[in-house]
Amino acid sequence: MTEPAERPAADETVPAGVQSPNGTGPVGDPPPLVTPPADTVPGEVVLRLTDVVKTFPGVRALDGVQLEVRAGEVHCLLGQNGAGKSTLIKVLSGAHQPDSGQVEWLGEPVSFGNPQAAMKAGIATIYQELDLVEDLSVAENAFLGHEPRQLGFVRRGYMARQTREILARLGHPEIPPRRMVRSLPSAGKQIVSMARALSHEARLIIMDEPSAVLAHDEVGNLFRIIRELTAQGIAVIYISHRMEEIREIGDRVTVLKDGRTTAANLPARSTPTRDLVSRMTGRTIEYVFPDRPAETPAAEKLLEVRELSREGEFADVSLTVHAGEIVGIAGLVGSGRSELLETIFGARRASTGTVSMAGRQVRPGSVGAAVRAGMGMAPEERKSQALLLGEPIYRNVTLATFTRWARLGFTDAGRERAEANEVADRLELRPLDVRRPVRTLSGGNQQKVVVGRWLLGGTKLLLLDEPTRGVDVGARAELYQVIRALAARGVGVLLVSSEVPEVLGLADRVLVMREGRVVHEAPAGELDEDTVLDLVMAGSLMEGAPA
Amino acid sequence: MTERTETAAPAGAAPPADRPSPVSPAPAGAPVHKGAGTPGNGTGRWSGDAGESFRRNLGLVGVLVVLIVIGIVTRPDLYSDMNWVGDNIMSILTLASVVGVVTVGMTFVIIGGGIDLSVGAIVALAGVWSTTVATQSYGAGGMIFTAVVVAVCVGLVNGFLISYGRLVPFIATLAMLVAARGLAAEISDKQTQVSNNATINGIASNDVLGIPVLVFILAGVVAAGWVLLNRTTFGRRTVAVGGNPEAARLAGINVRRHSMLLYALSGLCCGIAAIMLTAQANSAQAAMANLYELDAIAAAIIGGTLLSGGRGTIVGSLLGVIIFATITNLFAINGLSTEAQNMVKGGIIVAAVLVQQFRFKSLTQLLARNKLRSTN
Amino acid sequence: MTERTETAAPAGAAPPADRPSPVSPAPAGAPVHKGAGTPGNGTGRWSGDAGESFRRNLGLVGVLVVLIVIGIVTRPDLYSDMNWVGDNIMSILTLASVVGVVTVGMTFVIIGGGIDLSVGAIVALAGVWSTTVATQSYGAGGMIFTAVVVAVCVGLVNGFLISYGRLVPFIATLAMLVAARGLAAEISDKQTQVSNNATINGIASNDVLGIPVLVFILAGVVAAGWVLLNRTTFGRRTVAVGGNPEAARLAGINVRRHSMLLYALSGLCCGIAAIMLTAQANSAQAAMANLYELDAIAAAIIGGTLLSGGRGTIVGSLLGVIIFATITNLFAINGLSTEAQNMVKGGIIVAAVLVQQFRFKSLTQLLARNKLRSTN
Amino acid sequence: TSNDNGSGDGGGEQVKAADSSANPNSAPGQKVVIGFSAPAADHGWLAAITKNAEAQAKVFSDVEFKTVAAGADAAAQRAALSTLISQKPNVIVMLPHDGKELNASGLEAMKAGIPVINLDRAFPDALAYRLQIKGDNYGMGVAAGRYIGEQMKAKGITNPIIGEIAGMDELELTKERSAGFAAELAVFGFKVANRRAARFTADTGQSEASQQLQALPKMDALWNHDDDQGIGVLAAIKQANRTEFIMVGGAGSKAAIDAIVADNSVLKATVTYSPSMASSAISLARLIGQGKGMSDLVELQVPKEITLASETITKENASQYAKLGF
Ligand SMILES: Nc1ncnc2c1ncn2[C@@H]1O[C@H](COP(=O)(O)OP(=O)(O)OP(=O)(O)O)[C@@H](O)[C@H]1O
Ligand SMILES: Nc1ncnc2c1ncn2[C@@H]1O[C@H](COP(=O)(O)OP(=O)(O)OP(=O)(O)O)[C@@H](O)[C@H]1O
Ligand SMILES: [Mg+2]
Ligand SMILES: [Mg+2]
Repeated sequence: MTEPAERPAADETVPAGVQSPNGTGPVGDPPPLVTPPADTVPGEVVLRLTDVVKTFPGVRALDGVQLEVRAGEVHCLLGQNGAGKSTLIKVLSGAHQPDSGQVEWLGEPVSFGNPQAAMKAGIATIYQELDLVEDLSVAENAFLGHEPRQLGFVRRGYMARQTREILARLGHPEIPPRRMVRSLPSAGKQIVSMARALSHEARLIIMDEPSAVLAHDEVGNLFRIIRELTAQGIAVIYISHRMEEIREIGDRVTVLKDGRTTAANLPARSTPTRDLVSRMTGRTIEYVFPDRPAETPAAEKLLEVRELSREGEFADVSLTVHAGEIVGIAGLVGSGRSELLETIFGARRASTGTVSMAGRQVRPGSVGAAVRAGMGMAPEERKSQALLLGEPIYRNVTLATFTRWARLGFTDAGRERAEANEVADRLELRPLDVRRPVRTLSGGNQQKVVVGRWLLGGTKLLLLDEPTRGVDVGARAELYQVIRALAARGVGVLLVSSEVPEVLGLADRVLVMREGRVVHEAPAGELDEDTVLDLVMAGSLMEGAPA
Repeated sequence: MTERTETAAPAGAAPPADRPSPVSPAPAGAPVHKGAGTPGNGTGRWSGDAGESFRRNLGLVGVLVVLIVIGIVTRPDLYSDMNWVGDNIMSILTLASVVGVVTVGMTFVIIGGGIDLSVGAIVALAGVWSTTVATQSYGAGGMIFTAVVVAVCVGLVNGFLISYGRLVPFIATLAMLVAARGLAAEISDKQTQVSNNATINGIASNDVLGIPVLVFILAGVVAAGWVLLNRTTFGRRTVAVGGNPEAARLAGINVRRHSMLLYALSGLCCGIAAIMLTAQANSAQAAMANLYELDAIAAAIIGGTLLSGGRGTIVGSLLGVIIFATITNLFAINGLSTEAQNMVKGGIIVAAVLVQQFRFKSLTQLLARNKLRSTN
Repeated sequence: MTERTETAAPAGAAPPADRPSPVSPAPAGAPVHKGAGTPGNGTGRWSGDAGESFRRNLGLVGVLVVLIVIGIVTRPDLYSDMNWVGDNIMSILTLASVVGVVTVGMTFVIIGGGIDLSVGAIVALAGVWSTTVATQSYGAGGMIFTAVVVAVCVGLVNGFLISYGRLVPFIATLAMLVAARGLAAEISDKQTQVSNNATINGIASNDVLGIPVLVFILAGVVAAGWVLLNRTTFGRRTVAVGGNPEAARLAGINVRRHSMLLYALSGLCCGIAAIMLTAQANSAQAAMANLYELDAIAAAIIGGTLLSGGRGTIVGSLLGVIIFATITNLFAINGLSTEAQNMVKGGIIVAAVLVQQFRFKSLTQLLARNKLRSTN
Repeated sequence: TSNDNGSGDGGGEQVKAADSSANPNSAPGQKVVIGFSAPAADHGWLAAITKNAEAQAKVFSDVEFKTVAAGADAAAQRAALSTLISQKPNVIVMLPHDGKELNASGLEAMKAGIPVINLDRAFPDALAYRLQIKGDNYGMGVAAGRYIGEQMKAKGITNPIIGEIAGMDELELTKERSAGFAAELAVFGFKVANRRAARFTADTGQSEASQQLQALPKMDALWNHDDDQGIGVLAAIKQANRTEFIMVGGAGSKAAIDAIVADNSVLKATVTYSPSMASSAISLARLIGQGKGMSDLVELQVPKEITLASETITKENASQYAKLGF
């Protein structure tokens, strides 16, 4: 697969003379970045799965999956949380071995014993969970496992150059290849994951919810790259819960439900959403936002934030949330929204400014005080910030509230399970058994657990940071209903989301943040997507706006 | 470690997917590394809280049985005398009692994401302080009070340095180890201080219903530790703080205060252990309880506590301690030389852990196969 | 170096860039727990590769300077003699040399997500094996060969048990500690075995250009370790294996084999250290290198290596070892009693770490303030 | 101590042969089961204790020797002793980790009717033992102090700089040795200028000595408590090229005696603390078990306390002591 071809790169941003090194042994003169697969005819089937089964003890994650992917196409995988999408791609990438069924790659039956084998065969994967090493540099992460080397020494300069080229191609020439990945925002990390996939000579690139952590403009950039790849005959498997993305970039769609293929090779652009959703869920769900109450009564002020600042993060933010009101914050990734939320919640200490709940100032820098004042927060990163992965679901759901049911310091496990069960029902958690460890849930269901935590007990104000990231269509609608219902009961909600339609659709009032400052505030009804995007996009990920 | 997962999901209770998620921090197929890769990382837990740890502990009991059988086989003469056997069991439990108490505290600290290298030093300091002439003049009550207060205070200092001074637990407690032994040597003037208090000494020499008082104390501490860990908010917080401190913090738990308390709790256990050890030795000395930290940590880990925090059981730790005591006893009754003893001991430790794993592995496979068959 | 180019990069282009990511695993404000919470986690990280560790190491150098100043102040009589000062520096470095070599190996193991409690025992076993009458008859070459081969083999056994036997590193290497010391006692028949080989003994007594050979060896091992960690695929993969084993596995790294090799590497360092220590003591004995594991781990951690893996520097570890040696030297030249020494030592360790942290905190705040001012 | 005495069963030279013509007590008598317990040997002296005991027991056809290794600390030894007691030997010989800590075990055995012989580390309670044989730690310090004092006086040094490398500092015996040393030096009006504590091993002896040599750029005399760690101390002295002082050792190992005889190092003398006491203990245990007395004494029974004198070995008298080197 190493024969260099003469085909010019499809995009001008790709500088000539770059290659994807194969990691072993010294590398010669660099050929073009992605070697077009010489023996692949566009449209030819490169990958075919027949009746693939993968069981985890007690769960059939894959239960007879059929899939057919052609060279040069973007093949979308759709399915609810837990349908088996991630498991499927792990089988493809050699991270899991199927129990039965056949995988045909380039016409040959194959079985990948480990990720290395799949990579060698030309399958590169961007996993759903960021799979980077925080203390390695961008370049080292991109080339992890197949570093260009000479006698065991890493060819650092060469590797940095390669990485810079790939990053440039990805539209992010400003990310320094030698910067520690630890210091990148999550969007930057996603770019590095993509760079890693592109550093291989891949004929199939699998992307598991790559857009979940990307801001709006970044998604556009991602699509540009995908188009460029497919133009070279590379196949892409694309997983996302966002229907509009699938419409925009997808060619064909395969739908999974409960580990089975329920529909294969539907045309991505023309299949009606209702059809897709009903194949995913077995029922029809309107992908809409709940109605706003006709007239917001002049409710009491619940949260009042005055001139809150944190050095280097955000400055002079003032906002109020009334009881029963949903306030959305729109902004680019890195605009300081998460920090703002965490500061309001007491998880960070403000440099100046005050936070009050129901007229009483909340002790700064104390999460406990915030919780006692009636706040609850669903943080952005579920794994590192929210979940006890090894603990059962119910204990995760009741993490913030178990003391309420305790007597004299003794916990009441029965009560906790009952409460958690109720939440699980409301959020359609799958599977429903609340004694399972959270780690065995699919990504979207884990997110439901995080949100569910604050549906218990006397939360008066909910701070939600990207609450629907990785959540499927059905559950998303469900979550919207839950949030709205909470508001109707008088709970105030402060919502951060990178999906502008979500902010506009769900919130009553919208604040737009840029570079740590609120630049605009208006009732949601008075804004449309384009206006918000204009306000928001005054710069790019790493550079910020020209001052 | 995927293999030791979900074995006997209690008869159809849960429809469990019992596998450690491949995206879990201790991933399938990755070597059991960084102390995290505990066996049985998987699951089974939703078959009831204690599912997996129960099976682990069963494995440890199996190891214990094997050790006893070896004892019987190698010294049939001794084991044929039932009186001797009863005595021997008590002697093993007594040997385990002091380290056992320390291990309970250590288990809490480790589950809470920390480590306490200073336990042996705290025992020595508390023991020495409670046997100074001045303290002894206050009688047994004064001695016990002193030991406990000294030990808890040292624990609080540890906790304070770690929680609020933000020192790495390893370094903070290592520094405390050195300092506390130094202070103990200073106080005792490097002498072995004899305890003349009959009540204290009686703790080690008296029986109740044929069971030594020391064993009762161990049982009491273990029971209290079990309740504290499994039935109280304190225990729940401990697991949360150790499992994911950031999540605990964002759920409103005062992580700093809690981890400080954990070290104080470990100190408390050391104080109790100091009295027990002083009673046993009728004396205290700056070098006493040497390397108890290693014994306690090893027992906790063998018992299934994750060195990286967030998981562990009191019963497992107790079994770990008893296994170590039984090994020592086995060597003693066989009159092995210390060198041979050490070589064999290393082997036994490895074997014990491997045996457990093997058990799980094969059982898991068996069950998985059965399940598959019944599903197909 | 290259790393700092980033800081300056988009001059004025990126206003609010310098913020700690809220998703970073050790978030600002969370207590520094489970060995993870490195100070200075906050910021300044934009400055790239070596930025933070560079500043940490600077902090350690500061601590070192303070210790030396204390030495000068307390013993001006000695420090006024420049010959003596030169000698003393060499004496400190020589004192640091053996543990230093062990620490280099330990640093790799810890960065790779493991721990090796058996280093002291391996040094003892290798030392004893290489000084048996039989081995000594093969001369210096035979002795060195024996020490290295024995040590590497023991390391491989450790690695095998951990990687493929899936034992927790703490337990596997603890078992090895016990077993290897037992074997060493068996081999040496508990005697102190005198080394009669002039070449070997000369390693400790000879100088080159006024610098002891032992110091050269330390320098060589440190340099090799630095290159290995920072410039080779082996080193970079070590960081990956320790930092995120699952990611490493998915990137096609053979995580198991790699961690096995790490223990072998640690063994290799122990083999070299065994020869050095044998040369120094003109003898070897089963109890030699006692508790080197604690010294090495403590030095690595003080030097900024994360106990949970994935981060660490060779230079930091070296500085940690030198700080410990300087403390010992300081006590010796002041003739402090052992008790006082221990108490003070605990305090110094805590202070050293706190000083570093303080430095970072204030520096960070300073920088952040300046930046804001220039942006606003 | 050194590996050059590789012949046979090691400590054979410190065993009294069973020569019944010379000593009627050696004639085989009633069978005696002797239980023995000593701490895990991690240095030469302790190793020699165990070996001497074993070797001496072998000499007697009427002795059955049962060792229980006492592990790493007092608690382990206590447990080992309780299993030993339950096996009902006729006599128990033990070298406790610490006499005070194991006093209770001594009492337990005596109560069970088993005579206890305490080797080296005295029980505070007289009821806890039948016989106590020990070396004289304080006396060792005194002997070392006296030798150094006299040498200094002979050299006419009025204000000598004296170093001391002690053994494990947390042990009471170390304290006693240092106390004896300081007391005797005071008689001459001298005092210790720098004291470091090693851990009875050569490598710690080396590192402590190397630091002490740094602290005392000029030195007149050095006492090192233990000849085993002395190997390292001597190595450090050689590595530092220092010769201006005299050194006295402790315990009396073979290597030390050889070095004194060779007279090519700073080591000029060593004060004894001989592990041969273990051989004596076994012989006496047998006599106690058989109810015999010591043949040279008039008493019908073995006495209750025996304290060995600490002697000073120098080049002049080394030949007499060669046999006692371990
Ligand atoms: N332009 C930039 N250059 C470099 N680093 C940046 C830039 N923008 C943001 N960051 C870093 O990324 C971190 C993450 O920002 P964060 O994601 O919290 O902002 P946000 O508004 O909450 O975005 P999100 O939509 O992801 O929630 C910031 O703390 C900052 O350190
Ligand atoms: N390692 C594992 N052990 C046990 N069960 C697992 C494991 N991995 C996945 N599962 C289960 O397999 C099913 C499929 O999970 P998968 O992660 O493939 O879902 P998904 O379609 O990717 O969902 P999402 O959209 O939420 O990411 C789920 O029920 C999940 O709980
Ligand atoms: Mg998924
Ligand atoms: Mg954010």
